[in-house]
Amino acid sequence: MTPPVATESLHRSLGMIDDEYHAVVTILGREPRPAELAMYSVMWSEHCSYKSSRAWLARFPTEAPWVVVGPGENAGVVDLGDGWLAALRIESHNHPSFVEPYQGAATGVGGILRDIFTMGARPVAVWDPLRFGPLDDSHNRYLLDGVVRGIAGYGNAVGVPTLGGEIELDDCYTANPLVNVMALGLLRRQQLVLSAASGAGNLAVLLGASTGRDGIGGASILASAGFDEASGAKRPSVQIGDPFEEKKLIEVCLELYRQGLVVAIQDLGAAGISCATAESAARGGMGMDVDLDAIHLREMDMTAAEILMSESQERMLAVVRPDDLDRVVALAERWEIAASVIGKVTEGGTLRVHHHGEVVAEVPAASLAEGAPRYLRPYHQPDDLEAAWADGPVLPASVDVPSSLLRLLADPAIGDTSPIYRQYDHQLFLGTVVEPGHDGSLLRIKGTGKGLAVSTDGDGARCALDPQRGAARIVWEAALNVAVVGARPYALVDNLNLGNPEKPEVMWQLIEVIEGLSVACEALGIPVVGGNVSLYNETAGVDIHPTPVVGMLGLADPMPARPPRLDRAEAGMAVWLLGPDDGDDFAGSAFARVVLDQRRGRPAAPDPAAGRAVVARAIELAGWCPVLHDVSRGGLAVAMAEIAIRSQVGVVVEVDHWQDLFTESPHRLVAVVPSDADLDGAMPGRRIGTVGGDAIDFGRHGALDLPKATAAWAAALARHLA
Amino acid sequence: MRVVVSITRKDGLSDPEGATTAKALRQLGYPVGEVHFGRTITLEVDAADAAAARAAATDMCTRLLANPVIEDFTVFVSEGEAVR
Amino acid sequence: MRVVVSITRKDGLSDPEGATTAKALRQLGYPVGEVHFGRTITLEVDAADAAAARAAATDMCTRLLANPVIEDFTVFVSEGEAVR
Amino acid sequence: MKVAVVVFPGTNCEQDVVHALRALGGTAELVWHGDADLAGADGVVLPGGFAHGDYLRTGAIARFSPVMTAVDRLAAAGRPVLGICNGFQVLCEAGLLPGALVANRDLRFICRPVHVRVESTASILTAAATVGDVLRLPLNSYEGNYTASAAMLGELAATDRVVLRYCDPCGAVTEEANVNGSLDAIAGVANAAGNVAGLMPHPERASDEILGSTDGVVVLESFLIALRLAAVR
Ligand SMILES: Nc1ncnc2c1ncn2[C@@H]1O[C@H](COP(=O)(O)OP(=O)(O)O)[C@@H](O)[C@H]1O
Ligand SMILES: [Mg+2]
Repeated sequence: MTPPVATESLHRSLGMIDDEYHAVVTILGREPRPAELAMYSVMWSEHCSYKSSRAWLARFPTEAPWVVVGPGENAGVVDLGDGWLAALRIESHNHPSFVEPYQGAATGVGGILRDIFTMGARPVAVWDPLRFGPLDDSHNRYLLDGVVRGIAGYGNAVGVPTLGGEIELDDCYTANPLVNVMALGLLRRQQLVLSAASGAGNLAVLLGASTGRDGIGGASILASAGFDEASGAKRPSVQIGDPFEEKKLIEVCLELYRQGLVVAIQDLGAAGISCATAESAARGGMGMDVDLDAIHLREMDMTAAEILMSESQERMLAVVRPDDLDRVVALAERWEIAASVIGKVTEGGTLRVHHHGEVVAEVPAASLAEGAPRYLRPYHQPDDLEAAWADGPVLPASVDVPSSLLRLLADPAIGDTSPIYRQYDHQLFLGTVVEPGHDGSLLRIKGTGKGLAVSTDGDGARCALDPQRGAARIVWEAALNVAVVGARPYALVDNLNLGNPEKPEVMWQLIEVIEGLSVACEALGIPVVGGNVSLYNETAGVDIHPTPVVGMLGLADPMPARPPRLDRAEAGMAVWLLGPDDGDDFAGSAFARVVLDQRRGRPAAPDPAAGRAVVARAIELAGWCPVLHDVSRGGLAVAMAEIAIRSQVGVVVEVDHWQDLFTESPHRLVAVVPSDADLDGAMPGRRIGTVGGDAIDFGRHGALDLPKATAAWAAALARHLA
Repeated sequence: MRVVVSITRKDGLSDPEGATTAKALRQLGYPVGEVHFGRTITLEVDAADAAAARAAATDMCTRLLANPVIEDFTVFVSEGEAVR
Repeated sequence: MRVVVSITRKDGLSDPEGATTAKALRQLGYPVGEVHFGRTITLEVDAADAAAARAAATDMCTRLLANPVIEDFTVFVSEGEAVR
Repeated sequence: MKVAVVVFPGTNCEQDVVHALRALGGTAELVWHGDADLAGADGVVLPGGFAHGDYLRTGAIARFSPVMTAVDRLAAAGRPVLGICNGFQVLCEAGLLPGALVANRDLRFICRPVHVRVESTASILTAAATVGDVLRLPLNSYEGNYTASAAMLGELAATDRVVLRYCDPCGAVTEEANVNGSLDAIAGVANAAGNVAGLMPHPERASDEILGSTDGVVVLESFLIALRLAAVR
């Protein structure tokens, strides 16, 4: 019996355009079978193939002597010295989280962790940069609440601490929230495992959960399509996370690596079995024979296409030598993890799939994994952009500083974020030295004198005004965030969240963002070791702001014995402001948004020389300063308020102009030091005040009572999460 | 008026709690097949009659008590029969 | 044979889910009094008849499914009536 | 003198407990839940985590693990048995400790430092502390809300078995300080003999200056002292 041939309209319902269908016909030299078409449709989706962005991603600087694995594998890996490596990765789960916030976010955590332990690393921390619409809308609150519960529910139970994140609120995220997740893992050098299948005759063993109709046409297609049509119709494809299964899977995999029992391993994410088999075979230049009947199904009547596309969570595909199979199975049994041999590595590069005794697919593995069309989509700068740049924010002649500061502190994206991070276990593994609630979080590498700092940063509002400068500035901000706990910027991962790339303006944003990130990384001398692109973040034709989000890894060597914290200011200490002169930088600032309600103008470009100098100075000061804090959202006024509130002691600070209090000029740093310390010299800086009293006191610009400031700051987000 | 709402996960979605409990029961020697978890919420509703109570509870389920994306619910009122 | 086990919190012990949900419902304007949360576990039990299934499920509840310190349970089998 | 630290599938604080006990000079080893004996250990710690995913109920499935028979035996022999967080929940489910732990009052996971007041020094949990001491310990749980019947509560009070209560930094037991809504602000209890005890906060996470507090040391030391005492008796 000849297997049925896919009808031509099937490809359209799978989200493939006619040209792509014809490309498949050319590759195969015949019409594809339904299962084959299903595989191409998911593997060639934007989400899996990066077909619109790949050409531009080549721009990123990816090399440094400490890079062990750069972009392209499941996670980037860098060398920390002392035999330790770190694996890092960032991912988005935007669309699934809009459909079902708890499960969408939970499975986002599960997915990113698999990327980490696939490399041989033990996942040690997670971060969650989040973006929603304004919280006076009840649905936005519902989404935020569900997402945070989902991250907590999964992250806590799987036993990986969540060490920080970010929250930004803007109308453009109302129907398209952004849920990004970053994870970090640690491993000994000899434990590094890659995904390239090798050795004809080796076995492909599927480990973990059973396969159901989860996310069919889910992550990959959801993430690759405009959003309005997706939400209603695709609901049955929601995936349910099982952190217990994942926890066992982590332990089994780490033990398999320790005993040297896997040749290669690949997690099953978007596009499930199709992706895992095709990618590991293609990376090893091999083929694979896969038997779908050997797969442990949750629902009996699944078609070959459904099995191949299923995105059931908590599954891994290990390639093992036949002689080791018994030990692999025994180990899996000990941890109550299902293990079944579903295939065999073959010579020749063909991926052959059997189901019910028939060959349902027979395709070149590399054509699935790497053969997707590349699109050089047209791009151009928005016509009205230069006019908008010229039309900067209009500043009033004078402002009421205390009430403006109060409004900023009461903004839910600026005030206290502990209602989020208190729901996350951030202390597991006895590693957390600086917990969330400061700038970068800091964890120690036990048994060494070193620490790792991480900060995740994004700024859609500023990137909307100038994607290139906005993107560059988040890199500099992240660098300073890790520097203030004593860490040197070391490697970056990025998540590019943008709208519909078929619009030339969005393609232009993508290119600009990549340029901005690249230039900043080059100036810092750090590599981009991985990333993720999430396109089609649009609803009813309206795109989100271009929203790159970065995860900066910093290496603290040595780790400060008492790293700076926001809550260590004491009466009598002196306050210094370090960095370039203030200048007026209000385009895209929190002051412009919250107080002036203006979103226009052009943010200043970063200054690499000044940026490097401040970062270096911060690392030095972190060795002994009680408090070091970068000046970011809300400017100097908010930075001082955060120190005063967290330390519960007033501050008295003098500046010339009210603008100096709210400008967000980059590369500036507040240091609180013993009164006799002299920070003059190494770089521009001046003493601006003293710690003491019970107000955030700006002299002739007015003062805000500390209790009043504290109450507004504490309630800012909490009142929306009650 | 007492209303009981029974909430179950939609068919086809995985049920890790059920699966884990099934495994534990089998290990204890019980011959069980599939196991599924659900929730019940018992409410005292201030309503004129059963129909009004049912309507109110249905509304509560849609808005708050159940998650329509992954759950189905059934409302029971003491006098009446189940409706979906 | 299908068995449904309904598990509820013993009277007088704290039921934070119920209390919080009651508060949330009242905030949304629903006239609700007490709200109590319970769980149902639906089991396929391999048993000769309803009585055997009920006995097995009762045993499972006593040993594993319910916590006697804080919970009561009721076993329902499809043909039979509820017993406590 | 050896401590067994039990690992159930889903346990995640086992290494932390071993690390903290060793730092205090203890000898600690991991024991798999499927093992029927405790490898000659003189005492046992059930560490935190999510044994069996905490599915069904926290601690419910774990109590049937083969290792729990050995834990029962050790407890009956008067040896120290300590449950931390999820381990406390397992001991309650196993009937080795009274009461049960249900969802936090606000139905949210709580990760924050809390203060607890030492109410009794009659058990292995706080033998080395002083009544009235206030300890600052990390709390990390969703189901940390202690509950028991009124009769049981009366018995606990009458027999000096409430070991720790949530309090404010000055030691006052207030509604606000009782962050998870526990009955009578109970954070830790013991059995009648005092050799089995459990608490919700994590003493091992407060046993190193660089992590912000060393107030947990007194709890782990009490346990280690009890271990030695039980062996000489
Ligand atoms: N969604 C979140 N999840 C966890 N922690 C968060 C979240 N949002 C903010 N935080 C934490 O709150 C602190 C302040 O965040 P943010 O203001 O974004 O810092 P910064 O301006 O230094 O980048 C950080 O420690 C951060 O990790
Ligand atoms: Mg900062």
